[in-house]
Amino acid sequence: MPVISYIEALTQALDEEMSRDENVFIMGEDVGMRGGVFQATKGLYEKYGENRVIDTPLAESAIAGVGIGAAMYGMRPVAEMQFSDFMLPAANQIISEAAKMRYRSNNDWSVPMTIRAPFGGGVHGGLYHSQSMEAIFANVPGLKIVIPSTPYDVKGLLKASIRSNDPVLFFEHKRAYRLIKGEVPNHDYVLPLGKADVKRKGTDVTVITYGLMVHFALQAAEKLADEGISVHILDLRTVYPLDKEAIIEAASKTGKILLLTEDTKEGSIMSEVAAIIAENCLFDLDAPIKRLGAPDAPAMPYAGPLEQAFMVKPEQVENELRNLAEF
Amino acid sequence: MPVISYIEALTQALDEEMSRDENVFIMGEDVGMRGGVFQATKGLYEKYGENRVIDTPLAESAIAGVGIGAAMYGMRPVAEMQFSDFMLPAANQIISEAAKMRYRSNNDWSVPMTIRAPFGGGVHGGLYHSQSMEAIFANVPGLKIVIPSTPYDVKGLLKASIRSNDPVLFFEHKRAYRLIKGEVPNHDYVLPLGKADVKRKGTDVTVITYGLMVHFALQAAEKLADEGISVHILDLRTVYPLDKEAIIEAASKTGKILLLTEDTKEGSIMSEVAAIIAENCLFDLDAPIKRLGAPDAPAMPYAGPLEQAFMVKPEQVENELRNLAEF
Amino acid sequence: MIKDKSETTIETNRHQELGLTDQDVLDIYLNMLKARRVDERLWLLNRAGKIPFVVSGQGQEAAQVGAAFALNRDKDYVAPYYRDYGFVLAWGMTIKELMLNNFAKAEDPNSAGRQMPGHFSSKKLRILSHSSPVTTQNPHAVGIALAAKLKGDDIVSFVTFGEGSSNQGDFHEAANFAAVQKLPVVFMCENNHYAISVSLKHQLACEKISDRAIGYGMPGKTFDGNDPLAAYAAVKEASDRAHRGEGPTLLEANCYRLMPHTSDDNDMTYRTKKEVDEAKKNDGVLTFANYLRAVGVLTEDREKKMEEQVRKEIDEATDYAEKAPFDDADTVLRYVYEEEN
Amino acid sequence: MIKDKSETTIETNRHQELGLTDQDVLDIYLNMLKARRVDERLWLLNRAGKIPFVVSGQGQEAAQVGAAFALNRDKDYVAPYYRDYGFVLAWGMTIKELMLNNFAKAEDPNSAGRQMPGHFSSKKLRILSHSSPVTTQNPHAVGIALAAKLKGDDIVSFVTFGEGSSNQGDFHEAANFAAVQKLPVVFMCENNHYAISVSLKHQLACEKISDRAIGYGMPGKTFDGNDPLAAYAAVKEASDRAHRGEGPTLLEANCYRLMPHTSDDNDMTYRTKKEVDEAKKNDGVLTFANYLRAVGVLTEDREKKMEEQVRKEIDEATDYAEKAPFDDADTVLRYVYEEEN
Ligand SMILES: Cc1ncc(C[n+]2csc(CCOP(=O)(O)OP(=O)(O)O)c2C)c(N)n1
Ligand SMILES: Cc1ncc(C[n+]2csc(CCOP(=O)(O)OP(=O)(O)O)c2C)c(N)n1
Ligand SMILES: [Mg+2]
Ligand SMILES: [Mg+2]
Repeated sequence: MPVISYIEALTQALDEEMSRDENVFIMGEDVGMRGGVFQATKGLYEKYGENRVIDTPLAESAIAGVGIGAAMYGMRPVAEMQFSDFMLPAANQIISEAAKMRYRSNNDWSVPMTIRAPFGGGVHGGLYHSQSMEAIFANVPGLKIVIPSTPYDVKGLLKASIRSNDPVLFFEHKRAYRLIKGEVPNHDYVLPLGKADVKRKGTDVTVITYGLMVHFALQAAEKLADEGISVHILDLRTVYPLDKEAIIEAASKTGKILLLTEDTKEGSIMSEVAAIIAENCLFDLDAPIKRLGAPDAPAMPYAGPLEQAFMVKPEQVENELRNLAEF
Repeated sequence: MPVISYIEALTQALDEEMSRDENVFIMGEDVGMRGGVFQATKGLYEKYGENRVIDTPLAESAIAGVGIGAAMYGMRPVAEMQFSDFMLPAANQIISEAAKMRYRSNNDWSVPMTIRAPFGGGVHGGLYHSQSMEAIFANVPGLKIVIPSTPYDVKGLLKASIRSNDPVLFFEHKRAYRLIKGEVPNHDYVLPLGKADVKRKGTDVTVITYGLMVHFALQAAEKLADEGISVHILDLRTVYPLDKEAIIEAASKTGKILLLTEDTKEGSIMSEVAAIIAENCLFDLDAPIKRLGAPDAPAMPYAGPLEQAFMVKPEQVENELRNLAEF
Repeated sequence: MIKDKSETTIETNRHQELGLTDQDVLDIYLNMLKARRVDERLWLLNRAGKIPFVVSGQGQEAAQVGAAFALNRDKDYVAPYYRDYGFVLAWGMTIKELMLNNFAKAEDPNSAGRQMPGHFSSKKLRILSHSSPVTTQNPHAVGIALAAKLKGDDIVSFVTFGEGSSNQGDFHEAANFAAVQKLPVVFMCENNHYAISVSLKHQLACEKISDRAIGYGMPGKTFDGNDPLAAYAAVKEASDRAHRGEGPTLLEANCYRLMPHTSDDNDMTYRTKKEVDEAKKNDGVLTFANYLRAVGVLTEDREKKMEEQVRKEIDEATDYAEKAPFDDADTVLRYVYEEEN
Repeated sequence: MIKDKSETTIETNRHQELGLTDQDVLDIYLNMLKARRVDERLWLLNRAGKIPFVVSGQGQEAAQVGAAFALNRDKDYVAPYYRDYGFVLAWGMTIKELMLNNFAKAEDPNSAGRQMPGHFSSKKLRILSHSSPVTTQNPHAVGIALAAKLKGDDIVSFVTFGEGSSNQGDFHEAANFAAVQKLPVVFMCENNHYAISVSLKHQLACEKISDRAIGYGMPGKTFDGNDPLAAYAAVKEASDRAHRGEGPTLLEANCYRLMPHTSDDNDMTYRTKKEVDEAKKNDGVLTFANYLRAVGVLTEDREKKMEEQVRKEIDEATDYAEKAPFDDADTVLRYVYEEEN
């Protein structure tokens, strides 16, 4: 199987979906001739033309809102928000409109739209090019929020998102774009939305996480294996609505749980995961449910040492896991 | 002590703060001559004039953004969002700007602004006049989110919010406006932000909640007292950032916990409360942490029976508490 | 029955000039009348405690119905806002459906009682689902036009909104997007001079809403919103431009909101009865009836029949809607996401 | 040193007509030069791997510095955007401070290294804190003006933004709010013809950004953004109106972005070298030097001294900033909320 990068998997999925279904089109800032500021849509403008890869005006609420209208007409827009930080001007369109369209029209209208956005830190992006925005939208029924961790998942989940008949927020970790490589079949496949995935089996401690943090967990697990600690890793993949069964199963399995996110801790996705566990398998627990996240500061600073201080570090993951194992 | 309604306490607090500090002014849609669609600012336009009670254009992002600018100049704007549902166009100004101003300027600038908004259901308001919006903002360091349950708390907390040198989202339960009455001193007092309040002491089961649900809990507790079940009720009052100590104390006290919100359950404030308990006092628990909230549907429908089905009901609270007591 | 002093004025036949037949203008009038009488009934039902809430279109029917007649009612897509009773009636929604909507019953095609009244929606009729946060429909209408362009479908996308709402960011972003892409969109602002209690001069400082058009590079035009023929002419011209691939147009219907904002409002706290009475003199339902009488199209007999027909239809619809069942409580969790049958 | 063929053209003295002394225009030129040379240095530092990121103002200095000189630099409040190096230099920020900003060091007065470079802020200098999401500063500037009006302070609030950003809802809402309240705001759009890779015609379809003014009921004016005197005149006029209580003005500086969007961009993927070279002929730094030479204000000797002075200042500032410490890692949790000492 070819080994490609996270972002290549993305472009491949877009390309395949566009050639498969003429209703799929791309819209966003600089997605056309420039191929996106991260080059996620590279080559697609040349291949599909300016009608299907649309450089929009600099206006996120319009990008989302126009996308909604196009989706209502029967298209499958894939809208890019240049950075997830910049999707807030579109919050009203996403939360009040896209998410509620099917419900409020009693299943008459629907919004088969995917909104892609790079998120996450560790790239020297400062306050507004590093944020995790998923928690803001993770209380909005009608939305699905997908966050892949590997190139394989990127391709399968993006295709599933595009084919979904409901709106999907698809967050891509910008540091993973070129850092993370992996095997990706050339052929067409989809992965189920709403399903978490066991990325490593283990018996002593469970990590539940998503995005880049999956790789931090995998690294830590590798190291701890040498120490005789066996780590179980569940990658949520869809962070809203959550895969409750998988969470309960993974938590019950070891009874010692680390919930890991690079988002600020209070009010993060991991709060809900903790609540699910505490509600459903409390008596299977052998240790308090530990959460590891970023400090509760507004966002990741630009200066190197401050960025470092903000971002969760692989060693922290390792330490927390060791502590739990020894609990 | 005079007994007044929740909304009268609100108007009183606004009036007192405006006469106390000339930097306090009100802005919003229909807050002037109309006195607000709920009459929260009734009489203030006549008393303080159109310069201090400003009818703005219909543009929430401007209301928040202009408020931010005015606050940076040294004013203390109290901005009204007509319904909390309609604050989403202002999400970018609130989250990217107000919340991050102090941090990003290294303490040079600050935003002493209060944003008031009626929230909550049970008033036949349909999808967009019934929502709980607090969870959307409860992952944003730099913001404080205050939700009072009684007229006494309304006055003390609104005054504290207006005097706070940081931005505060102040959510008022619209059904409580006229329904809830209580004793409110005529004199000036403030209540601390960031502090939860024990609304009833008990020994068997703990309810942690806020807003209108405090009253549902109080009602249920009254009934259950007859059955010999003693209910402890913690009113969060500030739902972000949370009062961890008070939560841990209240949870540890009885070991049986009901987390109650009228918001949809997944990703609600109660997720974080559950996570705090599961992280800090797991071994004090005698039962799984139970959450009671609305179904995970986009928002409360308009038709009576559907609204009823969506809204948490006092009997449900009672039943859940009884179940926990018997656990 | 509608009567007015100025009945005897000699009128030129303006509708023939516009290519409208006598039957057309009678249909226009009938729809205006339906809208007005439905609206009046809704207030009565509300005062009688039978429906909890009314949002009213009185004073805006002329612009709404005139606009609907200028569009292709078999093909075009429309995003009417909450006062557009006249528009949706002319567009094919029935009085019965509107009553089901106002009683929030399961059979309501707009939302099966999930949304408040006046939040129109019907895929069958190509009416986009409307929500309460104002102006969100503007980008949707642009998206419809974009999709149609991509698919090569020759349609027009029509959207309405209030003048207060024209101050929302979404108005600006949608208009700009449509103009850049030269999309077949007709934006029609129903300027009724109030946004709840806030009068025009506290909403905006431009002379006309249509002055905003040039900032997007599209034509703008203000017309008499009490005159359905003016609305027809303006929307027809804009729609023709759209079909010719010349892009969007911004129209402004100059109207007046005759009733309080909604049944929850008391408009006498912010405007005078005198002002409202003054505006009533230009009420499009009255003045258009006068016109039709003056040009000999509306006879006393016809008028009487129309009124009777409308009253009967409203009576039956009310009765039906009142008795119709609500949706089951357990549907509260239906259609959050697509369901696999 | 700047030289150009057209040096010998005979010029009328335009700055005296505007009430500017020879010293004023030399100061204007000095600030333009500082901005340009700092900018050039930043690119070198970036290419040398010393700073991770550059956002550049080359091609916009003339408009920026001309504008700053037209305002009251002791009283007015300003919200410059990320390309406004020329503006903030003319406003009182030092080269040293800009270098500290670019090296993201603790002493950086803008944000102590928390924000990316070019996100200006200084309460002392009445520079509002700028963030990355574009156009959010527009309502802030309006809020400053509103507060000043409420307090009876006679100041002007000045804000800049790109032409792409003028398509954001916040532009619209802010402009409308300012106009309704007749606030002393000067909106200056720096139209550099690109929003990253997206050229004007994909951003908007109006002929001029200033065409948007009439839709708010304010005057609009487009001026040559390569000419600091044109900027001075336009901003002065707008500022005078503001002081007279006549409300806001929308200005458009017609410039060109000479460099890639940022150091992360490759502009040759979406525009040609030829186009950029063509634009360079109108570079304000060159053409204004020519003007100053032509009217006899800028002598060869003076120019040389200026260049030397600027180079020295930049060298020292770079050296200082490079060696200055970063803020402590544990400050990451400082100033989320007000701290009690
Ligand atoms: C985003 C948003 N903010 C506030 C409201 C509350 N609201 C409902 S209608 C209305 C006034 C609308 O005025 P206008 O656009 O002129 O339309 P009209 O009602 O006069 O037809 C307001 C403020 C809302 N529905 N949506
Ligand atoms: C809300 C938002 N969306 C997207 C971006 C990413 N972005 C940064 S600058 C820019 C282009 C800005 O263009 P323009 O307003 O013309 O200003 P210029 O950079 O050309 O000076 C974009 C899209 C952003 N910063 N904020
Ligand atoms: Mg109106
Ligand atoms: Mg630009």
